[in-house]
Amino acid sequence: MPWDEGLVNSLVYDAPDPNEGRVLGYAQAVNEALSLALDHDPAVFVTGQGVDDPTAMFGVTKGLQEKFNAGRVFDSPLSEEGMMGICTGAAMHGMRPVFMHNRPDFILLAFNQLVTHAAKMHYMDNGQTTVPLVVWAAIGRGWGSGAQHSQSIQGLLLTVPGLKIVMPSTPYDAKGLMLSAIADNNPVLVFEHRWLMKKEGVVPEGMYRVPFGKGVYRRRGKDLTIVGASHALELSLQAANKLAAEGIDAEVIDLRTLKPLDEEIIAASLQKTGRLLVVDTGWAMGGVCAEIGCLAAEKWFEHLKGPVRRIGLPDIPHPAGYTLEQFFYPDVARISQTIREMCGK
Amino acid sequence: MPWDEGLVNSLVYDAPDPNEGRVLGYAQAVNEALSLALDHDPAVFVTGQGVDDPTAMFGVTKGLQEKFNAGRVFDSPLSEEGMMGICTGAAMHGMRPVFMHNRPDFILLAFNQLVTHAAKMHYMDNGQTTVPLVVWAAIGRGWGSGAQHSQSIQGLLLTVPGLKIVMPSTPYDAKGLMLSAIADNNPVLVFEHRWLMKKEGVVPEGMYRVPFGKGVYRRRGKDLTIVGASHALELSLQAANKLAAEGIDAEVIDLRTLKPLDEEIIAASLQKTGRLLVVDTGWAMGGVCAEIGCLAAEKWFEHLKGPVRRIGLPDIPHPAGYTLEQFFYPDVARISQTIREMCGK
Amino acid sequence: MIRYPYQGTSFDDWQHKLSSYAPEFLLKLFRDMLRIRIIEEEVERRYFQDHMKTPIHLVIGQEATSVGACAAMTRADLLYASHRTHGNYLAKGGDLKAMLCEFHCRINGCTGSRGGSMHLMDKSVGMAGSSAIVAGVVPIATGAALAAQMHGESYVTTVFLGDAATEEGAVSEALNFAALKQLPIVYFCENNFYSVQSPLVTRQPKRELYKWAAGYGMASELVDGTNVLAVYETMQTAVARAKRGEGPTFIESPVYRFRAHGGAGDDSKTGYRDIAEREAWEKVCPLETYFTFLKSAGLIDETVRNTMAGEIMAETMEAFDYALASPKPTEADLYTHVYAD
Amino acid sequence: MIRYPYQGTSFDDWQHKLSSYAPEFLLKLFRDMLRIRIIEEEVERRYFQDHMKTPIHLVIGQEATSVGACAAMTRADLLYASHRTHGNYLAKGGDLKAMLCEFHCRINGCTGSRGGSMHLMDKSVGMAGSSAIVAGVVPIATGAALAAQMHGESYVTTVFLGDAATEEGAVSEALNFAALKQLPIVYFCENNFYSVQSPLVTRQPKRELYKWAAGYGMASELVDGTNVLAVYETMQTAVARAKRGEGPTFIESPVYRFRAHGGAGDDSKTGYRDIAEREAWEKVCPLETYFTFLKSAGLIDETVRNTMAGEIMAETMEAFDYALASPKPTEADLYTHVYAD
Ligand SMILES: Cc1ncc(C[n+]2csc(CCOP(=O)(O)OP(=O)(O)O)c2C)c(N)n1
Ligand SMILES: Cc1ncc(C[n+]2csc(CCOP(=O)(O)OP(=O)(O)O)c2C)c(N)n1
Ligand SMILES: [Mg+2]
Ligand SMILES: [Mg+2]
Repeated sequence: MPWDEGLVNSLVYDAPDPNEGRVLGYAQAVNEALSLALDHDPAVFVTGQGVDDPTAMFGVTKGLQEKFNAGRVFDSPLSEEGMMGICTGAAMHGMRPVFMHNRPDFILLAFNQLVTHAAKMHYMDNGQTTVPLVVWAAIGRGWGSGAQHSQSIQGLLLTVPGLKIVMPSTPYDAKGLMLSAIADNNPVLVFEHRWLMKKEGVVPEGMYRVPFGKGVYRRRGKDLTIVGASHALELSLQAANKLAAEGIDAEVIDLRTLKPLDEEIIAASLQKTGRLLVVDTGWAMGGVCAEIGCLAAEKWFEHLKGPVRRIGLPDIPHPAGYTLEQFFYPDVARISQTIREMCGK
Repeated sequence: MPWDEGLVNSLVYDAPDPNEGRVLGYAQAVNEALSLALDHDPAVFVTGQGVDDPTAMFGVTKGLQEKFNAGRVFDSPLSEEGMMGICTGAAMHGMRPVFMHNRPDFILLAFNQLVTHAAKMHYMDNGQTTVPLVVWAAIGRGWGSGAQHSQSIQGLLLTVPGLKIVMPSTPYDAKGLMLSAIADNNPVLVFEHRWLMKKEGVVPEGMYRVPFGKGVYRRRGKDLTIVGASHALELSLQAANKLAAEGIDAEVIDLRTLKPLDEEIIAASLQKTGRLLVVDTGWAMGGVCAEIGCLAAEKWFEHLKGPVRRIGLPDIPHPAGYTLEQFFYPDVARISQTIREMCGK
Repeated sequence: MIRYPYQGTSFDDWQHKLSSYAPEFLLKLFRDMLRIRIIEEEVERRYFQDHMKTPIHLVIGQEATSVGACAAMTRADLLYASHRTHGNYLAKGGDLKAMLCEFHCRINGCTGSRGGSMHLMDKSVGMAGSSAIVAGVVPIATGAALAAQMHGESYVTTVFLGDAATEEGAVSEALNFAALKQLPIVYFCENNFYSVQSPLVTRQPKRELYKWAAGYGMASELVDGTNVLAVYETMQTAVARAKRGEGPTFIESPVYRFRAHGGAGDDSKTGYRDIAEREAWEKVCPLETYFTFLKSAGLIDETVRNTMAGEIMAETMEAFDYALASPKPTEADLYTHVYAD
Repeated sequence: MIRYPYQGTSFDDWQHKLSSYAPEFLLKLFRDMLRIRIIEEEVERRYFQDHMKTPIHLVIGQEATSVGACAAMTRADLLYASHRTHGNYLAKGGDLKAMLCEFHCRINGCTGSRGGSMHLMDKSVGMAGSSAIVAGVVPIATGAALAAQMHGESYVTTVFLGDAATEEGAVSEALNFAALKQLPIVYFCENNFYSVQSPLVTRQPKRELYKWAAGYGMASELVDGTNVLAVYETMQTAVARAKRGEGPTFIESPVYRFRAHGGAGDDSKTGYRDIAEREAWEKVCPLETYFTFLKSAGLIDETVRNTMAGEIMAETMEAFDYALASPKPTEADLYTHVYAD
C-alpha cells in the first residue's frame, strides 16, 4: 500500500446523512471540481508531478487526462520553481493553470516565483495582467512523513500580499472552494490535508462556488469561540462536540479561507463568548494562530474575557516516527483539555 | 552613484557621543565583526555575490579578501538555492560560512535549503551534525527598490523552528550580534537595514558578543511599551523621543533578536505600562507584529489596559516610486499619531 | 589586462549580404540603435539631477541585441526583459514618454510608478514584462510560450537574460521544459561577461554557454552581439523555427556594456575590470561599426545621421518635459490592483 | 511495450579482467549485494505487518550501484543519499540494527526516529545524510566537498541522485559550482527512467543525461548500473580524479527498480510501465548476472551462495528481533536537538 494509505483508510469520521444529498469522498469532490472546471473553460489546465499517473494525486486527478487529453492534464518535470514561473506566465497570457503538489513542502522550492512574482505581477504591472493561478497541495501527517513532508506553510505565506489562501475542511467546501479558486483572477493557494482525503460528505452535483472570506459556523455555542480551518478545525469540532456532555458549549467557526479572512464572523462570535481559541495545522508560533490572536488583541479587545489561546504545533521540526508524532501533534484530548481550562472547568 | 547611495547618505541620525568611545559606522562595524571572526577561526568563510567586488556589500565586506585571501572570502555564482545548500553542507562538515545577500528577497530563492534543510538537519540527524551558518542580507527601501528588492522576510521565517533571526539597530549591536551569530551552532539569519548602513555609533574594538534573546531598553517610560527591532525601532524611538515634549512617556524596547524572543523584557514593561505597540519593517499582517501581539493576548492579557496596536506595512506589495512610497511606509509622524491615540491624547 | 577580448569579426565579409536588404530596413536598424543610444545618454546625463529616483541599468554598448532581435519579431510577438530593460522596451515599440514617466515616478508611467526602471511593461506593444530578480522572467516567458502553444496562437516569445542568469537553477528548469514541450520561445542570452562587478571567471567553469544550452536538447547558436545584422538573422532563424513548431532556440550573444552595471557613468576605474577592456570593445561599438559599414556602402552619411540625431533629441527632450510635467500618484493610487477582480 | 530497454552488454567481455581482482574482493561485492537484496526482501515481506511505519523506497534491482560505488570509497569518504537510502546506507557500512530500529521508529534508530527511512544518517561510517526532498542533498554534498577542499582534507564526497533529480535547478547550480571550484565530488546519477510513476519522456527532452552534465565542464561518464565491476571501476577513476584535485565527475548509471517507487511489491500492473519492461531488466538482475559471471569463472557456486544467504538471513532476523524489542522514544525525546548548543 503506498505510504500512508492504510493509515488514512483507518480514520473514522462522522458519517454524513445520505438523506441530505449525494455523499462523496473528499478527494472525489476535488476531482469533480477539476473536471467541471476543465469542462467549463478551455483555459483551465492541470499540471504537477504525477497528475496523470495511476495514483493520481491521492485520487484527486483520477481520470482527468483520459477525459480532457494530455494537452490539458499533464505531468510535470521535477522543477517546482521553474514550473511555478511557467504556470504564472501561462496565467498572465490567458490560461488558468492548476499546479498540483503532493506536499506543501515542495512549494518552498518555488517561493521566489510565488511570493516575488506571481503575487506581485498584477500590482507591479499596474493591473495590466492578472495571474489566475491555483496552487494545490496536501499537507502530510503521520507514517513517517517527517520534517520534510509534513509542513504546513500557510503560516509563512499569510503575510504576503497578493495571495489568497484556502483550507477546506469538508468535501462540500473542497469542491466549492476549488471552483472559486479556479474562477479567481489571483494566485490562490489551496491547502488540503492528507487526513481529510477520504472523509465523506454531502456534495451537490454540478457547479457551485463557496465564496472566499466567508467563514461558517460548524457548531453554535456561547462559552468560547474556536476558529481555524482544515484538519485542525475538524479535530476541534470533535473536541467541542464531546465537551457538550460536560456542559461546555463551544462555538466552532470554520474560516475556510485564511486570506481573505472573515473578521466579521470572529468578531460576532467573540462578542458573545469573550473567549478565543485559535487552531491551525501549522506551527503555533508566528503563523495563522498568531495573526488571529493578534487581531483579537487589536480589534476585539473589549470583548475578551480572558487570554487568547492557540493550538498549533510546537516550535520543533516534525519528527518522523509515530512514536514521537503522538507527542508532537495536538489531538482531541489535548484540545479538550485546553477548552476546559479556558472555561475554568 | 550606485542606486540609493545618495539617499542613504542624506539620512540624519542623532550623533553618538565620541567621549563614550570609538565612533564607527554601521557597515564598518559589521565589517569589523567579519574581520575579527575570520581572524579568530579558520573555519569561518564569507561568500555571496560580489563580496569581493569594489562596492563590497555596502562596504560590509571591504578589504576582507585582501586580508584573508580568495579562498576564504569569495564571490558566488547567481545560485541562491544551490549556494544555500553548499553553505549548509560546508557547515555540517566543520566550516562556519557567512552567506551574504544584497537583499532578503534573494533568500526566497533558497527557502527549500534554508527552511527544509538547514533549519532541520540537526533535529533530523538526532544531533549528529550541526549547521553553524550565518545568512546575512540588507533590507531595501526607497529609490525604486520596489516590490522585489524591499521585502522583509522575517515575518515569513519566524514560524520556522530551528532558525534564529537577528535584526540589529545600532552599530554596536550589529557587530556584537554578528559575532554571536558566527559563534552560534545553528543557522542564524541576520537582517540589516539599508537605511541604517551609515548610522554611526560607539563601537568597542576587539571581540565582544551581544547575546541572543536579550532585548534592551532604548528608552524608559511608563505610558506605553513599544517593541520592535531594526529600522522600525529606530523610527519609533525618534517618535517616542519627540512625544516626550507632549507629556507622553513611552518605553522603547529593542528586541535585537526576534527568534529567540525576549518575552521577559516585554512582560516586565507591559506590567508597568499596560499598552503595547509592536513595530516591524515587514508587513503588519501575519508576521512579527502578529506574533508579539498574540503573545500579549495569550500571556500578558492581565496587564493589558487597551488594545494592542501594530505598525508595519499595509497588505500591499512595495511600490517602486518615491511618490507612492511616501504613503506606503510608516514614518515618525504616523507612528507618533498612533502613540497619541493609544495614550488617549 | 583584457580578460574578455572581442572575438568576432564585426562586419568583415558582410558587404555581399547588403543587397538582400531594403535600404530603409537597414537605416531603420541604425536609427533604432541611435535612438536608444541618445535616450540612454540623456537619461544618464540627467540622472544626477535626482528627478529619476529609480535604479537604472543602461544598455549603452548593447543596442544591437535589442534592435536586431526586435527587428525579427512582430508586435504580436512577446518580449520579456531582465532588469536591463530600456533597450528592450524601446526596441519593442514601447512608449518613450511612458518610460520616462515611470523613471520619474509619475502616475502615467507605463506601470504607474509601481514598477520603476526594472519592471517596464506595456502589453499593447508586446513588452510582456521584466523582473528585478535575475532570471525571474525566464520561467514566466516560458509559460507565455506554453500559453501560445496551448491556445494554438502563433506569437513567439523572446526572453532576454544575462550571462549570470544562466547560473540560476530556474533557467535550467525552464530550458528543460521548453525543450520537452518544443515551445515557441527564444532565449536570448546577452553575455557581457559580468554580473554587476563579478567576472564570469568567478562564477562559471570554463565552457561555452551556448554549448551548455545545447545539452538541453535544443537549437543553440552563438552570434556576435555587436553586429545588428548578425543578431537579426540569427533571431529570424530562431523565430521561424519557433513559428514552425520546431521548438526553442538558445542564443548566446557576446556584448559589452560601456557603463557601470547600474547608475550613470562607467565604474571600471574601481578596478573590477580593466578600462582597456572597455576601450577595446568601444572600438567595435555596435552603433559606430554599423554606421561605418552602411557608410562605406553609401547608404548613410554624417548629414543623415545628424538629422536623425536631431529628431531623436527633440523627441527625447519633449518626452522629458512631458515626464517632468506629469502628475504624481496620490495616496489612493497606492491601493488599487493589489488583487484583481 | 518496453519503453526503456536494457542497452548494456552485461558481463560480456569481462572475463579477461577477472585476474586483476583478488577473489575475496570479488566475492565481497557479491555478498554485499546479496545482503542488501535479502534485507530489502525481508523489509518488504514484513511491511504489511505495520510495525515499520515509514515510507520505504526499495533498491531491489539497484544493488550494484551502491555496492560498486562504495567499494571504491573508504570509510572516511562521504556518501549522501536521496530518498532511496537503504542500499547506500548498508553498502557504506551502516549499522543494520540502527537502520531497522529507525524503520520501527525506535529511539536507537540511527536518527532516533526523527528521520525515518528517507533520512538515514550515520556519521561514524561516513553516511553523511539524505533528504526526502528530491535533489535536496545535492548542493549539501557539494558543500561537504567544499569543506574538504578548504580544510585540505582528502576525503571524497559521493552523492547519489535519481534521473528526476537532474530536473531540479539546484542540481544545475551545484554542478556549476563544483566545476568552477574543481571540488572533490562524484555525482552518481541512477537513471531508472522513472520518477515515482512518471517516465522520463514526460519530464525531459531527448538527450543523454551524462552529456548534459558534461556541459558544465566536468568529467562525465556512462556506466552500466547492472554491472557491479563496471560501476566499481568507473567510480575508482572518479574518486582518484577527485583525490588528485582534478575536480568533479558526473556518472550516469542506467538501472531498473524491480519494485514500486515506494512501499512493498511492484506496481507495474497499474499500467504506468509495462511488466514486460521489468521482466526484461530482471534478466540482467545485477545480483544474478554477477553470480553467473563469478560462477562461470569458478569463483562461487550455489553452496557458497546458500551459506552466505543463511548467514545474512540470520543477521537480518536478529536485527529485526532487536528492533522490535528496542525502546520507543518518550515525550522528552521530542524536545532535544531542536537547537544545537
Ligand atoms: C536572484 C537575484 N540575485 C541577485 C540579484 C542582484 N543583481 C541584480 S542585476 C545582477 C547582475 C546580473 O548579471 P547578468 O545576468 O549577467 O546581467 P547583466 O547585468 O550583465 O546584464 C545581480 C547579481 C538579483 N537582482 N536577483
Ligand atoms: C522536491 C521534491 N519534489 C517531489 C518529491 C516527490 N518525490 C519523491 S521521490 C520522487 C521521485 C524521484 O525520482 P528520481 O529522482 O528519479 O529517483 P528514484 O525514485 O527513481 O530513485 C518524487 C517525485 C519530492 N520528494 N521532492
Ligand atoms: Mg552580465
Ligand atoms: Mg528515477
